[in-house]
Amino acid sequence: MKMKSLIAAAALAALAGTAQAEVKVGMITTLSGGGAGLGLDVRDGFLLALKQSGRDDIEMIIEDDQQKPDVAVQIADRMIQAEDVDVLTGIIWSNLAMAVVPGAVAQGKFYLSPNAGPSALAGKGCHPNYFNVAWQNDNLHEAAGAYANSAGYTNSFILAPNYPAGQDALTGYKRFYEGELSGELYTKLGQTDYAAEIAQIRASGADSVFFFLPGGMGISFLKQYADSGVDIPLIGPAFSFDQGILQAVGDAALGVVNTSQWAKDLDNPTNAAFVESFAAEYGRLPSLYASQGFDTANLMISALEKADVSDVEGFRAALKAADFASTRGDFAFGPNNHPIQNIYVREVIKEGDIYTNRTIGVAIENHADAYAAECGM
Amino acid sequence: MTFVLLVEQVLNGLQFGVMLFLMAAGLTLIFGVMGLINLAHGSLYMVGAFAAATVAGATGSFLLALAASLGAAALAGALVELTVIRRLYGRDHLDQVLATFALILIFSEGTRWLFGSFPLYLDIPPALSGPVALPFGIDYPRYRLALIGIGLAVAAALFLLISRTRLGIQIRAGEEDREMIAALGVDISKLYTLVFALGAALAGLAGALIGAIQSVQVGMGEPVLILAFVVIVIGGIGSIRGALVGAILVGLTDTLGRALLPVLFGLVMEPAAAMSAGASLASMAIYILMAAVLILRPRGLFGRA
Amino acid sequence: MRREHRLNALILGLVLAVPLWAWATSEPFTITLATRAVIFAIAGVGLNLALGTGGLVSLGHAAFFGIGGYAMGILASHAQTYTPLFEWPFVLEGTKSMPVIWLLAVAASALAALMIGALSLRTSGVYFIMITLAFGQMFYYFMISWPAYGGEDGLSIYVRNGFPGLNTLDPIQFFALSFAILCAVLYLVTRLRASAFGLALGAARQNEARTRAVGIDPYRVRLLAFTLSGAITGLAGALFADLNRFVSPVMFSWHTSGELIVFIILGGVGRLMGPVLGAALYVALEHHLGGLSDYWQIYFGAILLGVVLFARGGLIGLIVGRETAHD
Amino acid sequence: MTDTPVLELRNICKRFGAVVASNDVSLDLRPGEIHALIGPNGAGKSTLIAQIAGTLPSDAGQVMFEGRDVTGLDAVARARAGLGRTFQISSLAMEFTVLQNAVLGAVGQARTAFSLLRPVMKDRVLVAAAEAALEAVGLAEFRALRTDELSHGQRRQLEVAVALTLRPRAFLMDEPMAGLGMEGTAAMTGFLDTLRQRAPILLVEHDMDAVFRLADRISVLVYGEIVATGRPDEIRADAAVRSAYLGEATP
Repeated sequence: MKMKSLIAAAALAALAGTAQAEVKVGMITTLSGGGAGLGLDVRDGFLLALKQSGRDDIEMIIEDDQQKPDVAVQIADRMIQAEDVDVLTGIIWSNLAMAVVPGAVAQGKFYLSPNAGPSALAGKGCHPNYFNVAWQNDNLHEAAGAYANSAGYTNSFILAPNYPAGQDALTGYKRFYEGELSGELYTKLGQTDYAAEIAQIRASGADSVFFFLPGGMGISFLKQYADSGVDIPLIGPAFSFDQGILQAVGDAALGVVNTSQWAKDLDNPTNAAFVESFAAEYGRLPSLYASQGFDTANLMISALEKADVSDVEGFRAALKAADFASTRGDFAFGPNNHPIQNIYVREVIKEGDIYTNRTIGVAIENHADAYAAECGM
Repeated sequence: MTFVLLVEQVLNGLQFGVMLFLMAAGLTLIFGVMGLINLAHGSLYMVGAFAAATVAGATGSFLLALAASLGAAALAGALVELTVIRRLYGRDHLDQVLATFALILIFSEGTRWLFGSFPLYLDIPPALSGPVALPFGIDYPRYRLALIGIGLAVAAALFLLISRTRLGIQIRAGEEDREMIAALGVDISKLYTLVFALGAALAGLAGALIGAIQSVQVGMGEPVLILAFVVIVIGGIGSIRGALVGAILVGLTDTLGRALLPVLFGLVMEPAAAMSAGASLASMAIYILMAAVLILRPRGLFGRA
Repeated sequence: MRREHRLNALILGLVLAVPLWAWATSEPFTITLATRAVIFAIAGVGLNLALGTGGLVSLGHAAFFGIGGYAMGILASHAQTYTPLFEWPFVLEGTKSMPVIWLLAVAASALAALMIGALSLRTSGVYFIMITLAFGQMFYYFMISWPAYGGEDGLSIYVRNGFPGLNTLDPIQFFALSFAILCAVLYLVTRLRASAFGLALGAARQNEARTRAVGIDPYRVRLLAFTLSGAITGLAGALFADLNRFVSPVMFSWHTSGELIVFIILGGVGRLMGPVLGAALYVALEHHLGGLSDYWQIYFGAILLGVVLFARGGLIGLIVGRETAHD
Repeated sequence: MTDTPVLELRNICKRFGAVVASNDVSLDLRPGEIHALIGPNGAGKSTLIAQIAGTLPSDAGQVMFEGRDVTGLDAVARARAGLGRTFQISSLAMEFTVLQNAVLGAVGQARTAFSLLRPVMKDRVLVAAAEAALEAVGLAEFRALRTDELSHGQRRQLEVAVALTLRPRAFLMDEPMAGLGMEGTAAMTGFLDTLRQRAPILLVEHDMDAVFRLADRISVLVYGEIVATGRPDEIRADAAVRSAYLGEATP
């Protein structure tokens, strides 16, 4: 309902304002089913930034992709063919991004990614109209590998689901990690019971465990790991320690170290204002995804300030300049339009009754991705 | 792979199987007595988990949470039986598949509407948390041992219920001959509601017990539902004994497949490829098991011809 | 019977008229939606041959839909990168030509259906439903973890494949192509149903003992029906992949199998045009309900439930009444 | 030549757990004859028919058909070999028309079940064969009716018509008169009387008037065993039969 009213407000505002220079933004994101939490956060972060900008010439069209690639493609087709949007954004999942982005940018639209960053779109498949405002998929895993080195770990056990993002995660970790591997495991996608894997970890003699298990998989793994009595330290990317799911993990996550390009307590004025206004607007703490949605909208607004969206060259250059105040502090685009940014190390803590993260250091400064060289742009 | 690790994995498989049995028992009971395929059984599992998480959050008591899961799932089951399911008896399986598929959509999105899109919190009670030392130097989570115990106790209670009580006699009569028990003066529609609620309660209990070590979220019931179907098909639909054997077989196949297949592949392939290929085959293992059982015994291990 | 004929003509006319009207009024997306409905209809007509005519409730037809899709994806991706699929025992190059892709999609899905059917048809009833589901899941997990063709990410084909003499990128031309295939498939299925094979298949569904007693082996009849059914669904999968210019393992998921069954039941089991009406309604509902609320699936579930409970024989059954015998 | 049996059972046995359904049964069916199989309820008549038709495998013994051992063949193969059966409880495709059921038999006989594209109901040869069979049993005027709209007796007639379309070399008929009524029974009796010229009939029947009018030979089955075989007058006179069977159902 909130979505409806916000869109209505945006539409009304658009009608009231000058009909000139109106920008149409199509947001394709996951709003139903088990993965809806991520899409809701991206959407809410994005809409918050629009509201704060005070601009009344941006029309939002928001659609639910049900986390199905064919539905996402269908929505993209409609937004491009029937609604004639200028900018597309919103997709959460890599496989949906792979389905939508190449076709959208080939048809001359801009795509701003608030979450997914598959390697294919960072390397050979890069495109001048495709901007990733979150991270390349490997980034947080690479940072975890770098952190493991600095923490003195020399014998890691690593595991991830058996699908491309999981394979990329382990590759990313290994790219920066310099120690030995005591074990490497692929689990089933959607698996909920990790007793067998935890038993193997216990028997492996590792000094650290790196895992990438997004969504419910991570919750299950963390709870079962904590209960197993195995006390080898865990490292993971921020996805399993996000504000939305930490409350469901509870004590099991306390003290676990994770890597993220954003944290609630990052010390910059934009972030402080964002965290406060998000909580005030929606009654919950913002997540990583909300910050990405917020940054994506602000990037777009900063470019609109400089150039009309119909001026393709100008708008593209304005986006590339990334001249906006990011919640993450310094933010710039590399040659393949993917972020160059710090990746931080966070630790899970309890603030009152709420589980959240505290920044404890920087894993890699001004980190770019490994695929930029393959991009022939 | 050491002996200790193997024993631990067998225990893990057993525990997984016993939990699957709780799901499968209700499913097979409902099929055996009413001839109904209930795809929405996974939704009742989810209802149990959500009820338990809510009550545990409000009261802090795990026992109350379990009671709530039984009650809520039984209530939801009875409600669904009275409004929808009873119109499906005697329909062909196709209608049942579709109607209960529709129920999944309604349950899932309804739960998301009530509880939001984020997973809920449900934890192991303090008394059962942490590992316990077993012989051979095995450290094994206390809660998982308790799960094995609870599951086997429920199985025993179910066998007693079916073989020793009046309700059990009616259930068995219902499996044999539907007209017959109506002729015997049993209120058949009440019996059906009762059996459905019982199956739902078992699923709800499984949801709460499993929810404590997994993620309580919308859609959590579907993977389990498919596994439960695999179980009852392997065991022979309608047979409680078959469900128990099938559940343990599936639990062991899945767990040991995940643990052993990558190692086995590692003997003949390079490690990275072995890992990936082993994991792929492991994720298909139970379906291969099911296909193999059905090809050899088209009505499952304990199915009636 | 006559009423059903008229209704069938009306349904087909509407499926043709809506995109033509959209074309005239420059609404390309409506054409895309209609194309989606037509392709789902082809898949549904394929499944209906097994499910409706033959009584074989397959919850694993997503396997054939997916195989058809991947036949397109694999061939086109190899053509895109100018690498052959394999070089031994003969060189097989990728291709961007729809007719060639269709041929291979049909052949591959027919072969898979033959093998799955040969094993699954040893069982019946609920066991058949479940073993077909199991085979579907095997393919699903295999495709997710097989890295060669993108795994869970799937495969993107940047430009739609070509058909001699047509510009397939033009929505209305691609629609016309899909519609022509739907008509061809409907014609084929009509002929099959009226043939001696169709009679034997219907007899095997209604009374297996009778079929045996006249010297017809129900197993072989069903196996052929299942194979043809899988082949048609595979062809639809190849078209679906071309519509989206994308394939992913979601095509193999059991939800896809469920949706195919939904088309059939919405329209009417065993009715020639049942899946066509069902698929058109499904796409329309999905499109319009999605705009109503975040929780639109609740309404969709309620509508489905209503059709199953109160419109036995699906919507066509509701309109024309009980299926009458026909010579 | 005429004495060579068309169908011969040699020491057929079948048990279900402790129950012996057929015990060392041997009998034969000769060209041109009607051989009736009678016995009290539960004697194992239908089990024996199922064993002959191939729907139920035998534990021991042999089934010979036209001098060939068909014991290892299933029901489909035995039907193709020329055994035409009718079922005790009508077993028809209920959603089909009467004519379609008959055409199904003709398709089985012509072995064209894998003809995929030719409209079967426009195939003159098959339809003519089917219509001739319907004509023979007196159902021609009901050809366009849905089978589930037929009366019980008409379904029995259709059973026989479908068997006719198979052009079998031996008939196995399980109670074709059941539920036919007086007139129907008379008509069916007259029809079977002429049918034996086309192929011999192994007839299971409860209607003793019909049995004793039609049968050339009668075998009496009690508790899965043949207690007597002979001409009707021999059976009428047989002491064992009287005590075991005819005491409760006097002809």
